[in-house]
Amino acid sequence: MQEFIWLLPTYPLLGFLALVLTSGRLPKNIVAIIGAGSVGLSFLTAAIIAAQFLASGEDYFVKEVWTWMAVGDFTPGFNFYLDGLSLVMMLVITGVGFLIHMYATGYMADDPSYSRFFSYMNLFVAAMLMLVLGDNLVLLYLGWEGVGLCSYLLIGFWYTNPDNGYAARKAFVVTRVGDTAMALGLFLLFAELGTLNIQDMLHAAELEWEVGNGLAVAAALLLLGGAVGKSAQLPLQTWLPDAMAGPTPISALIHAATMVTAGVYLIARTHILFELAPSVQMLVAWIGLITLLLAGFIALTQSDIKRILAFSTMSQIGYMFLALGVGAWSAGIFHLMTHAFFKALLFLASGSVILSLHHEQDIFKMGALRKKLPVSFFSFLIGSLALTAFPFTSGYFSKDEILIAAHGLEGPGMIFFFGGVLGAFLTGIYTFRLFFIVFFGESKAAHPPEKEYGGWNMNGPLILLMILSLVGGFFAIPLDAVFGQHEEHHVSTLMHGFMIAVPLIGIGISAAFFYFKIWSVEKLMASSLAQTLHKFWHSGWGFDWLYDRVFVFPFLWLARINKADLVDGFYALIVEISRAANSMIVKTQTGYIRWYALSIAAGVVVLITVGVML
Amino acid sequence: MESIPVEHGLILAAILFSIGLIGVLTRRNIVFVLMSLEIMLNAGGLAFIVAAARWGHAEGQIMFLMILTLAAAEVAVGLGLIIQMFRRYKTVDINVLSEMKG
Amino acid sequence: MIALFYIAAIIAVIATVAVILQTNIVHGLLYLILSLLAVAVIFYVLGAPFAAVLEAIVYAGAIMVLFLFVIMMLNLGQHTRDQERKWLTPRGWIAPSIMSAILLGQLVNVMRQIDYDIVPAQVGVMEVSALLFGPYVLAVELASILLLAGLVAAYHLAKTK
Amino acid sequence: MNITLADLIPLLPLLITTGTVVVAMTAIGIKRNYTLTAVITIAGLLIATLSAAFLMPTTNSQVTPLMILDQYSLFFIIVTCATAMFIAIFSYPYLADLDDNKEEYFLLLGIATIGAIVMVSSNHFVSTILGLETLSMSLYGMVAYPVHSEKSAKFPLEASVKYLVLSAAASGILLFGIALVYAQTGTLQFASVVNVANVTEGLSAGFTIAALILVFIGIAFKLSLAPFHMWTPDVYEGSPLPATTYLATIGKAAMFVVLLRFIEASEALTFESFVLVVSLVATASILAGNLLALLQDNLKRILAYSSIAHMGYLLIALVASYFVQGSISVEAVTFYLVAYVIMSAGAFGVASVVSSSEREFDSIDDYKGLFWRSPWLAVVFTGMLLSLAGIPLTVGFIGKFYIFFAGVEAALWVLLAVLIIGSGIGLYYYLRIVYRMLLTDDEEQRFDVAVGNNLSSHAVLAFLLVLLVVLGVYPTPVVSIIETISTYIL
Repeated sequence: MQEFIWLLPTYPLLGFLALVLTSGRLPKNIVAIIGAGSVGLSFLTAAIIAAQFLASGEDYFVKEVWTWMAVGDFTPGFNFYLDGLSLVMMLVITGVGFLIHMYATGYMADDPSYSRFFSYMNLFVAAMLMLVLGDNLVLLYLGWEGVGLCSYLLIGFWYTNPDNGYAARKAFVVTRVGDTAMALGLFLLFAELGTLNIQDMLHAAELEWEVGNGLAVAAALLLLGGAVGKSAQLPLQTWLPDAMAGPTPISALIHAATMVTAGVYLIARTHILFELAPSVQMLVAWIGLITLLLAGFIALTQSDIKRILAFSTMSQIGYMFLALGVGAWSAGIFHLMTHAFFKALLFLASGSVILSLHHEQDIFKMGALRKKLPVSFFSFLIGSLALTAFPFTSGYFSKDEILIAAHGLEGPGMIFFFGGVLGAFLTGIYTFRLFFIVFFGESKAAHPPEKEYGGWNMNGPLILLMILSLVGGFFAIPLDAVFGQHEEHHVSTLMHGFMIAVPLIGIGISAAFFYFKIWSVEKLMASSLAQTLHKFWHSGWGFDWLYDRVFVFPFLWLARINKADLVDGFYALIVEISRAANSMIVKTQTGYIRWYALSIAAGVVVLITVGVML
Repeated sequence: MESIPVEHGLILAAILFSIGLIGVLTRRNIVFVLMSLEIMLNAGGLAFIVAAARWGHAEGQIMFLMILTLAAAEVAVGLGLIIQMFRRYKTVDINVLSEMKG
Repeated sequence: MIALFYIAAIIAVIATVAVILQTNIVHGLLYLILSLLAVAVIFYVLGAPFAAVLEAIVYAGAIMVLFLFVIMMLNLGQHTRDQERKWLTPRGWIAPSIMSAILLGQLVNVMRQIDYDIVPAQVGVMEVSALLFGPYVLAVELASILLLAGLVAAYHLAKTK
Repeated sequence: MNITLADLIPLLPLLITTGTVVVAMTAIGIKRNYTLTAVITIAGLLIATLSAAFLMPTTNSQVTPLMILDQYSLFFIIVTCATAMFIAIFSYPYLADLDDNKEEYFLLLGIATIGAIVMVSSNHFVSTILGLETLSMSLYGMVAYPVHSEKSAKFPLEASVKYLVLSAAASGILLFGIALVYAQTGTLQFASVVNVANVTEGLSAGFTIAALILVFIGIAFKLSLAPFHMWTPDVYEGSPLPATTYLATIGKAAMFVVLLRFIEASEALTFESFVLVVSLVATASILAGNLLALLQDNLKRILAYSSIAHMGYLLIALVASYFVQGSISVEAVTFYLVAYVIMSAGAFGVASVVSSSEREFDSIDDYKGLFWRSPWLAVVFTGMLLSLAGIPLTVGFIGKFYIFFAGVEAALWVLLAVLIIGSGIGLYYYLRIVYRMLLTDDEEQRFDVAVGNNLSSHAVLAFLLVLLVVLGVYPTPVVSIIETISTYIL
């Protein structure tokens, strides 16, 4: 069965083709069967392959399918590579992906572009699987670009609103900055190590480069550029909140559970390289720490339910980066998995809430939904507990491992540890702020819901994800063969107690503000400092503002003045005005053909001068 | 027989070429533009004959013949376009042909 | 003979300058014919009598007559002179002249590096024809295709509908 | 080197195309019949394509000094004739309603193809000039073709005059440059200028470089490389769409083959200052082309500007050919040219299919909501645009990758940086069109998209789309052909 690993991306790809070629002519239930079924088949296959792989006891498995192109000694193939890391990714993508697809069959039921939606989703799953299963850089890059494209298409899915188109382009362009760095990094690796195969390349790197080698540092930095773009980490984080413009299942699948973790996967996959460049690895940890704190502060001030979750995603990926940065590779991937469970759960539950309230996303226009929406309520409860690392939920185990590993690190380990704990504290506050405001208090909804939206196809996945969020922490994932035996870290009981207590204090503070109303937000907001901070955090630390001014505006300005060929347009404009105003002036102006000829002559003069004089 | 430096022949061609270029760049009357283009082509032909003379070849003369052919065809098409232009705009001002831009 | 080269060269340059300076289009054409004839003389001096004859007959003769034909057809005679005067403002000459002068300067600069003399030897009709109908026979055929393209295009474009 | 009977066999595609023109002309002489003329032309071009394909594996001969018919030439003869045939198929419905003589258009198209065939198999300046001018001369006619039609919405006359005047000036520069090269080398054959520059008494490197630059400029104009590009958008916009397609595909590809042969044979890139000049032009073209296209709303102008950039990308591979051992950069140029022809023909083809000589749909707003009105055309168009943008699994990606690879091998880091910047900007305006197609169309139907009325055009689009994807997913067979033929250039 392992031989058939290529079926994994093939099923959703076929689903995509079937849906695209019929272009919306199929009835909705058939579309649902094709769309969700193809991913379901993938999951079944993945599960069987996983079972066999684990039973076989092998460290890895390679399946060669065909050679894509042969350009010189550059011969990438469609070959698949399975080890513990890709196994986890593959199961998360197909498993969580399937649940989200199933949920979407209900969520999108009233959408006229039902078939288009599932075709994009299937394409995304295929590309994502290609990314994690590819054994060479080209396949990885192909998947990487593919998921980027799908993300673009899906963020702009509701294209009738121009804002969504803007958000889609923003996501594409911002991640593109990272992608370019990554492409350069891949080229550097290929040029220096002479192979595209990821494993061969890493072994070659290990042999040829000693720790701290300049090339290793450069390659790791470039790959990190790609990773921060895809995973919405500082400084390329600005696209993720806007990406929430897409339908909620997209946010769950792409912008929470899978695609945004591709950066984490990339770093984990090439961890040998990062070990050769400790300075870059330290940078990863710092990026993670700063992002997780920044995002936490921003989440405190947001009022859009999906944006809060988006910032929390950013923050949680910050934890994963922190884990990678301190060398706790397995912990990072473990957190990736548990995060996929509870963040998918939270997003899908928020989708149910949003639909029940007729597309209302402002949490201050919700309230008192506990009774009306029991499934969503329990989903949120469990998801929020897991997110805040409440003891014995899945998030608890994974975050625990990360913080302990950070604690054990020499040098800045303590900063990482306390920063991470502070992040957990913030997580407790903003998560339960959302929870209390939405589900308790008085109803402020314009159209309070009668009952839960959706049937079994939406609630089933929620329940399954609830279970996964609770028990996910007990899954043992076979990563030791990939990352090597990791050293066990220990912290004192006091420290451990502190780690557990801090998020609980956060929850307590949140409850004091928003449930018991002992303290009042209004009073807090009365001071000008608080207002300034609120405004600043609400705008995402002003990054969008800054980027608009530093990059976007000059670029647009340049484009605008250049639109009409600068001089050409200038002349065109003058002729237009003059023709009506003063025919004499027209006759003193040079015309176009002559202007073009003049440019040719100028070109000749310049090139001859350059060529002869230099 | 005395000799002529190649340099002088080529410089003459270059002078004629430059004059033709000035004509193309300056004149608004499209007939003059076409005539200036002929001057440029003819300068090219002269350069070929000079080069052929430097090598004592006949090949340069063949190239000249081809330039002659080319000039004839170009003039024919060019004058055809001028006739159409005059019919439509009632002018030979090349500046009227500037409706497309951007 | 050498003197003839330089005399013809001077005539060619002066006549050519006169072409682009003319306001009267027919005068311009006549100067152009003069220039072409001077170039034909240069061809002859350089030992290319066949090219010289063709330059006189085809270029100065046939092609220029075509021009004259169109000028007459469009009735571009005296009355366009005022228009031409208006079009030819001194300012319009500055940029093109500077540009062409630099180009010419560069070309003369590199050409002055050549140190080679032409000893004119007659390459007459026989040699040219032998080549034309030998290795270059394809060129003759292709030239006919080129003329066909010109013919079809000119026929379609110039006709009245 | 006189022509013999045996020489006629490799010339078969050329002879067939010429014969087609003669037959079509005779048919017009007997009785004007639009359909018949079109059918004769299309059939003739098809036979020419097939004959070239038939000859390609075995032929490698120099026919008189003028033409080299090796596998490389024949490969591009196939590309040329096939593309010309596709454009003829697009032209037929496009011109059907023109209130003027329509038959001569196909004559011009056939003659232009003769010129292109001569160009791609030329290694001699005489045939280069003749081929180039035959092509240009026919294009002047094709560009201005609807000039008599009062209903013609565009400015064919303006486009044609602009093209003729500037192109003739460029030809003048090219001819002058060739004359100087000839003065240097003493042969009109493409030959190395390097040894001559070093060995021949009294001739200097400065003279050689000036001559080479003039030739390069003459060619750069036809390839619409900056700063000789300004004519391109106007001529593209003013021409009838099939003529634009011809100009953008065959016109560019044939000229680039000549440039490639010339540069390789003359070893011009051994002069550092010449490399500098070419690099400058490449940089200027990529930046100018992409920046100009950025906010443009006219589809033809966008594609015109983007073609400037694409020619700039090609120059990078050309520059690389000097620094890299082996033929990887020639392969890159060849593959990219094929890719460029496919995607340009496809993109312009979509516009041709929905347009007619009376009404052209060349504003990107005309394509608003195309995904909902005609998913088929939208898919083709999206494929072509994504390929032009270089998105993986399209032929454009492999092509750009090839160029990138050649550039990396040659360590042309500055040019590669420009390539990346250019591609990044390019993505924006290509996706802008794609996004436009995804919008809902709130206004009235802009054009009729019924497939039935010109099935053959849609078949061509389908073929191009299949090529685009197949060459993007499994390019190995074509790459191996290109590897073989590229050895003929070096």
